[in-house]
Amino acid sequence: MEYTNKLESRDLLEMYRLLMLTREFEDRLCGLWGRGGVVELPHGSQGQEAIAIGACYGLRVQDQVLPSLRTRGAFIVKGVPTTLQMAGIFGKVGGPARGKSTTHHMTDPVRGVLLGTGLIGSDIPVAVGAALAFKLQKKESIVVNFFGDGAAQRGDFHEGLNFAAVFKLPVIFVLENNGYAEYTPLNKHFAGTNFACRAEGYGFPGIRLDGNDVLAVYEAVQVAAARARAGEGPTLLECMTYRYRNHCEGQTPEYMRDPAEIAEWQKKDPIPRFEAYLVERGLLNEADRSRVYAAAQAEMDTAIRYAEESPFPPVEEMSTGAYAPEDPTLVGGRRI
Amino acid sequence: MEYTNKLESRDLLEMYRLLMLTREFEDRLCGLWGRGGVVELPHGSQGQEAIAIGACYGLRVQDQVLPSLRTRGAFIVKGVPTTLQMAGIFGKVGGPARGKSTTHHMTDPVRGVLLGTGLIGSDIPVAVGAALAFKLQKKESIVVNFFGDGAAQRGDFHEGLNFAAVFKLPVIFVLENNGYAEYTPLNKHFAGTNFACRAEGYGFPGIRLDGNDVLAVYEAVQVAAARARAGEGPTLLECMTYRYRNHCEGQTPEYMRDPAEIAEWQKKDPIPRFEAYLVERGLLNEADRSRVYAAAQAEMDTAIRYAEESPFPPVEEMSTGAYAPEDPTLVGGRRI
Amino acid sequence: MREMMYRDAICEALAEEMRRDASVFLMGEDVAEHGGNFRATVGLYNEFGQQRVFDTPLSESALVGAGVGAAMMGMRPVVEVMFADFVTIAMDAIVNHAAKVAYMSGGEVSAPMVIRLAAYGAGRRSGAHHSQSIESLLTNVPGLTIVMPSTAYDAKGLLKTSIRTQNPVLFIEHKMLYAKKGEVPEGEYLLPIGVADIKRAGADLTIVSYGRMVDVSLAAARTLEKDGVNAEVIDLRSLQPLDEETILASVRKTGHLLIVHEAPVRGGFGGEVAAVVAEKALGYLDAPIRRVGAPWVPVPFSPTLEDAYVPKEADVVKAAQAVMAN
Amino acid sequence: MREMMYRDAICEALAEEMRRDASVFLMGEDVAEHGGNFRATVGLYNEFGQQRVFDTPLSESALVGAGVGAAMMGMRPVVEVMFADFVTIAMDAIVNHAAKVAYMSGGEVSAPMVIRLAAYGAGRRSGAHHSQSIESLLTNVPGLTIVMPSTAYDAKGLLKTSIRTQNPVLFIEHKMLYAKKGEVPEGEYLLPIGVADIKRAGADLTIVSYGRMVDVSLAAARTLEKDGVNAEVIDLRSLQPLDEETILASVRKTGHLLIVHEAPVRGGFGGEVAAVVAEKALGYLDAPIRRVGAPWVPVPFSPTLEDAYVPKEADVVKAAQAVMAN
Ligand SMILES: Cc1ncc(C[n+]2csc(CCOP(=O)(O)OP(=O)(O)O)c2C)c(N)n1
Ligand SMILES: Cc1ncc(C[n+]2csc(CCOP(=O)(O)OP(=O)(O)O)c2C)c(N)n1
Ligand SMILES: [Mg+2]
Ligand SMILES: [Mg+2]
Repeated sequence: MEYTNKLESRDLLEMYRLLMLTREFEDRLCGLWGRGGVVELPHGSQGQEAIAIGACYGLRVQDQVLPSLRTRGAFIVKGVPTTLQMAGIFGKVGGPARGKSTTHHMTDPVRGVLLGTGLIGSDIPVAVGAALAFKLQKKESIVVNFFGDGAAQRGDFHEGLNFAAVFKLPVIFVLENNGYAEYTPLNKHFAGTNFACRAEGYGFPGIRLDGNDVLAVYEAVQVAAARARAGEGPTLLECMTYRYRNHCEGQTPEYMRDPAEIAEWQKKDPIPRFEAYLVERGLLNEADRSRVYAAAQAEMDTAIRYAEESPFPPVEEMSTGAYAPEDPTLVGGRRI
Repeated sequence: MEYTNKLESRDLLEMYRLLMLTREFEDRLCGLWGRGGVVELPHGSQGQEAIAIGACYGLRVQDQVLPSLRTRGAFIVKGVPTTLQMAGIFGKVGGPARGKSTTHHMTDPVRGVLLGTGLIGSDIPVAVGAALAFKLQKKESIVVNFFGDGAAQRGDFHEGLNFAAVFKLPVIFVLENNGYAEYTPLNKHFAGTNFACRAEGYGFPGIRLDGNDVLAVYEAVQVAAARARAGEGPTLLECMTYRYRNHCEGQTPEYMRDPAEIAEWQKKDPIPRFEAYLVERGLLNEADRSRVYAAAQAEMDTAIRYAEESPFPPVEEMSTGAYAPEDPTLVGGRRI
Repeated sequence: MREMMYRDAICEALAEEMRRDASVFLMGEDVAEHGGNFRATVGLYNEFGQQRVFDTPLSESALVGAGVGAAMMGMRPVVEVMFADFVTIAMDAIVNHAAKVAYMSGGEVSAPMVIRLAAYGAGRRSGAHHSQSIESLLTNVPGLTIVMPSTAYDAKGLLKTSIRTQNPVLFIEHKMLYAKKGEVPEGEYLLPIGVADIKRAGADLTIVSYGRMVDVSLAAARTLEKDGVNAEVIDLRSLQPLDEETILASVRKTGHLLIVHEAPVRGGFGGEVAAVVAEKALGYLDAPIRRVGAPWVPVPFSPTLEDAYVPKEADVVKAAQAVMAN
Repeated sequence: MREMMYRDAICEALAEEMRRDASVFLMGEDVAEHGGNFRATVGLYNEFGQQRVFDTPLSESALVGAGVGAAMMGMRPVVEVMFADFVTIAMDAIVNHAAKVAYMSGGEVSAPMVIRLAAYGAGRRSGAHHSQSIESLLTNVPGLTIVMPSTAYDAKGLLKTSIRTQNPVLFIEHKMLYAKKGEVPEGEYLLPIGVADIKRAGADLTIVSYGRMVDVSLAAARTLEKDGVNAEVIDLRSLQPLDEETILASVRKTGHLLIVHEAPVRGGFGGEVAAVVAEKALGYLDAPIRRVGAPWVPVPFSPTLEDAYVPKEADVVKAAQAVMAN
């Protein structure tokens, strides 16, 4: 608990606020789905928020995160405005890349969010390459890459982790093990007992931990970050968690899953759990809770209003921008 | 030593013959390189022969092998005629696919050699798929797939092994760890301590063993084969070995390697080692040795003569055969 | 005649072939209990059980590679690669293994398998990675067969044939067609691969298209009729083999050619069609050949942008008018 | 003028750019101490050290993917993918990541990197997996730039430019050209990408080619001269961007077009060139457009077969005569 002990009350309360805001974001979004406005198919992360918040809280601005489909909280901790996120989800010009891209894989170079990909797992080598840049540039920055148990079966997981190991790159692999890849349960796509042990096959530490414990995630990432910044290489953190919603909106939450399983995991919900801890430490009371919740609601009201009011992008913008501008003495010919 | 103990003297002597023949094949081939005739670039397996012989001896005809660039012995044990192999290497019509393909990745469906690929590592999923067929067909046959330490860094290694694990497929992965991928030494492409431990990350056994001990390889493969035939799934065998020649012909053997390293491994040469064992068991004397060697030489003389005499394939055959013949009522149009 | 959706026609083809031939099996991500991301395999798991319909790990390279291995050993795998964009992950297994088995083995082995790309194309606000028309990544690879059906009827007949051929087939479905209904007769039928279908006969202008753009071309043809232009719409149905004769016969008749596909124009398969005509029917052309396709950008996400990106009836009409103006 | 080999020109370009810009680095399999499978990076490791020239694991997908990540973070990676055939393993990183960075980020980020495919093409008895001409797997992907130099001079000038552009470049080298010598001036020079080069001026016939087939086309042009046919040979040098103007201007002058590439004809980039001309200069054509390319089979291994597979001077001459016969 070396790092966790250094967290001050205001850090803990801020983490709490971020958890609440992320949950509220996801709940509102899923609630809006199907009722017009929301264009990007929601992949709700409810139940998994502690991973994103714990991992990203304590990162530096220059550190880069590369979120999975299920790491809403990473955008939030990194400070990507909820207005921008929601406008993107609505397909509006106020969203990332003025509507050209989904928010799922958006980038925010200044705040430290790397451009992802809809091809699950393919972002792992890209995250590794960003870490390679940091190493070559002799920077102290690190990269935190989030992905699921499904992604861990992709070849790019293997190549990426091995590559990072060989060059001792400053990257942390956060595996969000929620027990499913879409509708396929873990035991149908994995015959091992855990993913953490795979790290040994590359020569760096792999740790399985409780992904619903925000402080456990924070601590593990801080340890890994120190290691990474010291040039000692990557770490794999397998965070055990569960998503309450279905893979994406459009089915009932318990579609193809046992409702009892969902209920069981709801008892381990990261938010009440952290709340109880804060209450026990005397840092939070019911009034605080209501205030934080109200603020999250208000922020989401604003975000949704912003998204609704933002116009759709002008059609003319569609056909431009496949290339960064070039010096015309270097590149001529016809780009079509 | 459950399986090894069942080997009769004639098995042991046959294994010895196969080792000698494989070595002779490779030596003659490398010797011919650059002197005309040999068209296919040799990737000599001298030093590694015990893996192929140990692994393939004891397989059934229906069992399929998928050799690496470095598993000459697999073709030999499987009974692919040395004449055919050598003619192929000479680019002659007497070679596999009448000269259309290299022997490196040739197939022999009847003898049980699967069609490979020049893309290192990409054959792993293909071997797994053949094992899947056996499972679906409820056959007792197995697949033995050979590849190097370099190949083990490919995404296909990961996807293939995981796939095999999930479906408990009858396949044995034989990793020929010779410490190099082309000119890159292991420590530059791998930061772990061994590859065998990777199997745990898929949920099946992984064993590191002495790849220069033909009986150790035989035993390990037989154990794995029994497991595979019993429907218990795959095994990863990391066989430690070394190649004396360079990655391929064209450089001096010690190119980019320490000659002392080569000399060190030559002391562990699998052939004298097995010879000593046979002598100690009273199964082999100097005269036998000479006889076996002479037979290998004679066989290679024949193979080379056959290769020399075989004509080049007729040019007309070049442009046909991209497709297996189709029922013309099913497929029309123009194939160009 | 019986009407059914494109997705159900696909499902019926799979079911019929699986009943007929015990070596046919289906694997892919969430194709079993879930019935496929685009719901084109619903019910197959229940009928055939998990030995013949099963989910795989999220490993497209191994999925296709394993299909090749199984096919070489006598099975007839149908492999579903969820979004066509994901084929980039399995390119090596397709291009370097499946496509080369017959030739490299001198005809001793082949890889009779169907790789269903389910699905290609834009229109669902899925962003740049789930909306591409990727066919021309595969059209220069000898050994492959490439089928792209535009109707339920074609999908069923062509998929059944694809399963029965001796070589690897890329069967590329459009995501916006799954819910489209069309007539499908009750009994069994097969459609030959490599035979284009004249979806609308006409005398003035040849429109060559395939996949989703066939409907867009047909709509344009109806509009053009009002302008007095009688367009013939040819649905290629397969890009490999290509039915050159049907294209050439039409162009010889009409003297005007317009090619329509959803993929970007540059480097798209339309170039191949144009080249065939410019070689073999040049003298019959009364006007320059034009092509309609997407602009030279990735598929955008926002509805306004995506809608502008996909070629529309008006684009086809406009291009047709330009061809006819000559 | 100084003569040097194509491979040395590539090496010199790399060295100069690395001296100029500290963010340029080179990675790939055996590119460091070994100097690259085709010996095009010899000496760079010694000059720049292992921070800037290093070997990677046998992981083409991670290699290119890591290049994309590094490029997005301000580096200028030059990534060597050993044989062009291996690009199939890195397709996803190229098509779905590198190519889409600029558009998906709304211009906030780009991926300035060079992916050297070293090398493509047949001629070395390397078999079906080490001999392919794979360019048309990539020519329908917006966001990419594709350069294919045919001479040492072009290779140097174009590679230097490729390293300086703001977008991902596929730089595709032919294995049979590495040892080819050509004039390369001493001082620094850059060549613009997207500008075709008229390697031989002529009035009767336009031959459009690129990569290794440029020399074959030039040889054919010399032979044709004896028959009284004065052929112009255009080396595209880059397929994306495509220099339409140079092609069109030539065809307007000659009225005859022949396209020559090593890839198989069907679905090859020749179709694109034909389509551009059939749209924009149809009226100038005095004869059907013809294409020369490989037959519709994988690259065979045996020398007799491989030699028959690769388009030769005689094939080009014959096709040219057919064009001129009209
Ligand atoms: C390469 C690729 N294959 C398949 C998909 C379709 N798909 C999207 S999410 C998903 C499951 C991902 O599972 P996991 O990595 O565990 O993440 P989770 O959704 O559980 O957070 C799949 C199969 C995809 N987007 N990309
Ligand atoms: C996908 C791919 N990448 C690179 C190569 C070039 N190559 C051929 S052999 C080889 C090294 C293979 O190393 P390893 O797997 O250890 O086998 P070994 O040669 O040591 O037996 C490489 C990089 C290739 N053929 N395929
Ligand atoms: Mg999951
Ligand atoms: Mg090795």
